Amino acid sequence: MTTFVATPTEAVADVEDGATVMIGGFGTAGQPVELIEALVDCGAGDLTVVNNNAGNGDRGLALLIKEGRVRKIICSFPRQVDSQHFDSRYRAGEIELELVAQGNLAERIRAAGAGIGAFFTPTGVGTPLAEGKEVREIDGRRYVLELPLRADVALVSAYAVDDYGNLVFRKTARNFGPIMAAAATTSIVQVRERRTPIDPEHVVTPGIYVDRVVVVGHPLVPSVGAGQ
Amino acid sequence: MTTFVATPTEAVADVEDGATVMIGGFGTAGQPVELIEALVDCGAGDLTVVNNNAGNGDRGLALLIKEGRVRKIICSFPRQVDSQHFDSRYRAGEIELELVAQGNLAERIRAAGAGIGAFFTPTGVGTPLAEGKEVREIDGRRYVLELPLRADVALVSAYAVDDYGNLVFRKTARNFGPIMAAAATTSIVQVRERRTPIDPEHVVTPGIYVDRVVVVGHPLVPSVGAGQ
Amino acid sequence: MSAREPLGPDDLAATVARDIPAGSFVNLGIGLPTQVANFLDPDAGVVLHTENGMLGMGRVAHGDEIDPDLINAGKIPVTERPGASYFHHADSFAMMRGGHLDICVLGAYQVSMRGDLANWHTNRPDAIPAVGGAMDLAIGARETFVMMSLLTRDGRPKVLPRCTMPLTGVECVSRIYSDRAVLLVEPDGLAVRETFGTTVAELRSLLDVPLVDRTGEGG
Amino acid sequence: MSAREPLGPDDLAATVARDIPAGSFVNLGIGLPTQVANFLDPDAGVVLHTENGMLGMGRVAHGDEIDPDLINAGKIPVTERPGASYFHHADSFAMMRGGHLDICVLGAYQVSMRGDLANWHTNRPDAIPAVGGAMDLAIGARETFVMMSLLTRDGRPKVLPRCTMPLTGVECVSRIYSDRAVLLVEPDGLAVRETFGTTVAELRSLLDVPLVDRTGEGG
Repeated sequence: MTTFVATPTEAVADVEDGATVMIGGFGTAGQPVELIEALVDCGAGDLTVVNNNAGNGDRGLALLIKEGRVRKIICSFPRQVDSQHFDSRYRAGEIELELVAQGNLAERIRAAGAGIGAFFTPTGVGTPLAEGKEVREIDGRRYVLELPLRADVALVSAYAVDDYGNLVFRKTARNFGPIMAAAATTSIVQVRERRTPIDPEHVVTPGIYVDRVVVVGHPLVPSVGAGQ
Repeated sequence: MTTFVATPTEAVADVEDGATVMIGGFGTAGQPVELIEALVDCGAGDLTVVNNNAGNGDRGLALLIKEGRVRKIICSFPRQVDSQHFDSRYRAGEIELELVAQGNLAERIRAAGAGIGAFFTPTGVGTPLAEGKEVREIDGRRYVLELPLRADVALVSAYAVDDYGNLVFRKTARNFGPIMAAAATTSIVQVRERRTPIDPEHVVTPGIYVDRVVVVGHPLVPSVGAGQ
Repeated sequence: MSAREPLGPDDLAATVARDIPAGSFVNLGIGLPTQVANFLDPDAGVVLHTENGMLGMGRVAHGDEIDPDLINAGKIPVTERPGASYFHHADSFAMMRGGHLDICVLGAYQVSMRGDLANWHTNRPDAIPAVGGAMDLAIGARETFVMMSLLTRDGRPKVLPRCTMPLTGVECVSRIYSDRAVLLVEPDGLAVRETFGTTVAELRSLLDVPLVDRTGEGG
Repeated sequence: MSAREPLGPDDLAATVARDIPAGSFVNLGIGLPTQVANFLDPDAGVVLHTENGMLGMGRVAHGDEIDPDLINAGKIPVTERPGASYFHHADSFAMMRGGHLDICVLGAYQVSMRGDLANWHTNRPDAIPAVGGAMDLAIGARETFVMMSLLTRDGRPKVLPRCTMPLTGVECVSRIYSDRAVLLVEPDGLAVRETFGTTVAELRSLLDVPLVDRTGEGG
C-alpha cells in the first residue's frame, strides 16, 4: 500500500547502513536528486548503489559518492566527463565497481522484480564481463547466465502519482524507474505532481510497486548535455 | 515497417502450411476473430497454434480447430465449457497438446521477443509440467529451466493504431497481444480504428513490432461469460 | 464440542475475507474463491488482481455494464475500481511470480500436511488437463490460502499426509479455510486455528495427519 | 588507384546514411555515429532508437527545445519525431537484444577479420572501464555497422586478424565504414566494397588480413 510522506527526509529516514539502494535515472534524466540528497543528510553509509552511471557533476548520486557513503557501485557506464567524484574515489581504491552491460543490468533488475531465478543472455558472451559465468549454447547461439539484481530500497523519480500510487513518467526520464520500483523491497518515489485520476490504460507503474511517495514539485535539474 | 492492408484475407494470405501461429486473446477478449477466420478461409493447415486457450464456442480459434487445421496447440487452459471442438479433436487423437503454466507461457513468449535464450522460473517446480526439464537451486529456491517460444506469425487484436504502427489496447483485451507481436517473425494486427497521433507516452506496442495492420471496425464479439 | 455448524459457502468466504488485511493486494483465482470479494469491506482498500492483466478489479458486471474487453480470469465480465491499471500478460505474471501480491486464494482438490497443493488435475484418465494460472498463483503470492470443503463428496479427506493427485505447487499453502476448520500450515506441521461444528478430536479422527490445537479450546 | 580522397567525417556519415534502407529501425549509438542522422533523408521514414527508452528520436534540441527529460544515449538533449514512443530500459534492451532493430552503427577501437568488435576498453592500465549499451547493441541488431578511421592516430591498423583489446562482441560486425574503405565481413573473410583515396593493393599492404576485391576495379 502506498504511503504519502511530506518530505524527502522523511521518505528515506529508515534506509540503513549497508543497504543496497537502486537509484533511477540515466545521467540526470529521471535521477531522484531530492531523495538522494536526503539520503546524504540522513547519514546512511556503506551503501551498495545500483545505477546506470556513477554520478554527474556535484549533485545527487555524485554527492553521495563524494561524501563517501558508497562502498560499491553496480553500473554500466561510470566514466563520464563529469564523473569526477567517482573517478577520484575509484582511483583511490575507495569504491568497488561491478561493471554490467546496460541491457544485462536492466534485465537483471527486471528479473528480480519478476521472480526469475536467472536467465541466459547473449550479451557479453566472449567478453571479459562473461568471465567466470556459465556459458551455454542454446539453439545454435551462445548465451551467458546472469542472476537477478535485488535491492532493499529503490529511489525513483516519476512525473505524477494518483491517490492509489499509480505512476506515470515523462519522456526518456522513464528509463530505470519502473523496473527498479519492482525489484526493491521498499520503493520510494519522488514525483512532480499528485493527480487523480490517471487513466488505467496509461499507468506505467501500478501502485503495487510503490511503497512511499513524496511530492517535490519541480525538482532540481542538474545541467544536461554534460557528456556521455 | 508497418504495412496497412485492406482486408483480413489479404493480411493472412501468405501464412504457410506448417507455420507456428501465435493467436492473442484470453478467451474471447482480444481474440482476433476476423484474422483467424480469414486464416480458415485461406486454407493453411498443419499449424502449431499458441494461445492461452483452445477455442471457445464456434468462432475464431474454435473454428480453426473444428476445420482440422491445427496439428498442435500450446496453451495453458484448453478445457472450458465451450471448448467442444478442441475436446472432440483431442479425444480423437487428432490434435497434439503442449500444456504450459500460464505465467510460463507468457514469460516464454516474452523471452522470445526479448532475445533471452532460456530462463529459470519457480513456476511448475515439483509438478508434472517440470518433468524432463533442468531444475536448479538458486539462492535457496528451486527453479525449472524454460525455453523461449517463437512463432512465424502472430495474429493480434488491438484497439487502435496510428500511421506509424503504434498500438494501444483496451482493458483486459491487452493480455497476450504485446508479447506475441514481439515474438513472431511477422505480426498481423486487426484494429478497431486508425487514429493519429497516439500520445508517445501511451503507446503500448511500438510500431517496430507491427508488420501488417487491417482495420476491421467493430469486430465480431462472441458471447462472453461462457466459462473459465 | 463447538456449538457452531459447519460453514456454508458464504460464511466460508466471509471467514477468508475477515483475514485479509486492509490495503492488501489479492488474487482470488477462479470459481469459489471469487466469492470472497463479496465480503470485503469496500473501504478497506483491498486491491484485486486478475491475472489476465488488471489491478483494481471491481465486482461482476451486470446489464449495460458488461464489456467484452473487461473480464476476469474466469472470463466473467467485471467492472473497474478507481485506481485500476491494465498491463499485458507477461507483466501480470511477473507481478505474481515476483512476490508482489500479498495473498492469493485458490480452490483445491488436495492439500498435504506440508502445504503441497493439488488443484488442477484429478488423474481421471479421460480428463483433459488444464492448468491456467494456478501454478503461478500457488507459488507466487506471499501467502496462498486454500478454500475448500474438508472432505470429498464421498467423505474422503482432502487434507492428506501426501497429495495423490499431480501437484500444482510444493509447500506453497499457508492456510486452509474449510467448512469444518481453519488450518494453519506451520513449519512443524498443521495447526487447527478454528473449528466449525466439529472438534479438534473429531478432525484428528477424520484426517490422517498430526494436528496441533491452537483453538484455545483445549484438546 | 582511386581518384577520390580519404573521406572526412561528414562524407563518412553520408556514406553510411546512403546504405540505410527507407523504413529501417536504427540505433546510432553515441559519438561519431550519431552524425549519420544528419544525412538521412527525412522522408525515408528511418526510425531512430535510443537505448534509454525511445523510438522516433529526432534531431538535437536547441534553445527552448531543450528538455532535461528528453535526451539521447549520449545524454544530449534531443527532439521527438511524429510516431515516437517511450518505454522503460528493460523493454528498450529487449527490443535490441530480441533482434528487432535493423541496423546499429557503432564506433570501434578494433575490428577483427571475422567481425569481432572491441570498442569499450583500451586496456590502458589507468582507464576506468565503462561499457554502457555497447555490448547489447553489438550483438542485438540484425546488422552492426562500424564507423571509424582505418588507422589509429599513430598509423596502426584498426582492422586486425584478431582484436588485442577486450571484446565488445564476437562475430557481430557486418560492415566497416572507414575513411579509406568500406569493408564487408563475409563468411569467408573481409571484402573491399569501395575505396576512398586508396587502392585495394594499398589496403592489402596496410592491413595484415586477406581482402577480397569487390570494388569492380580489379586488383
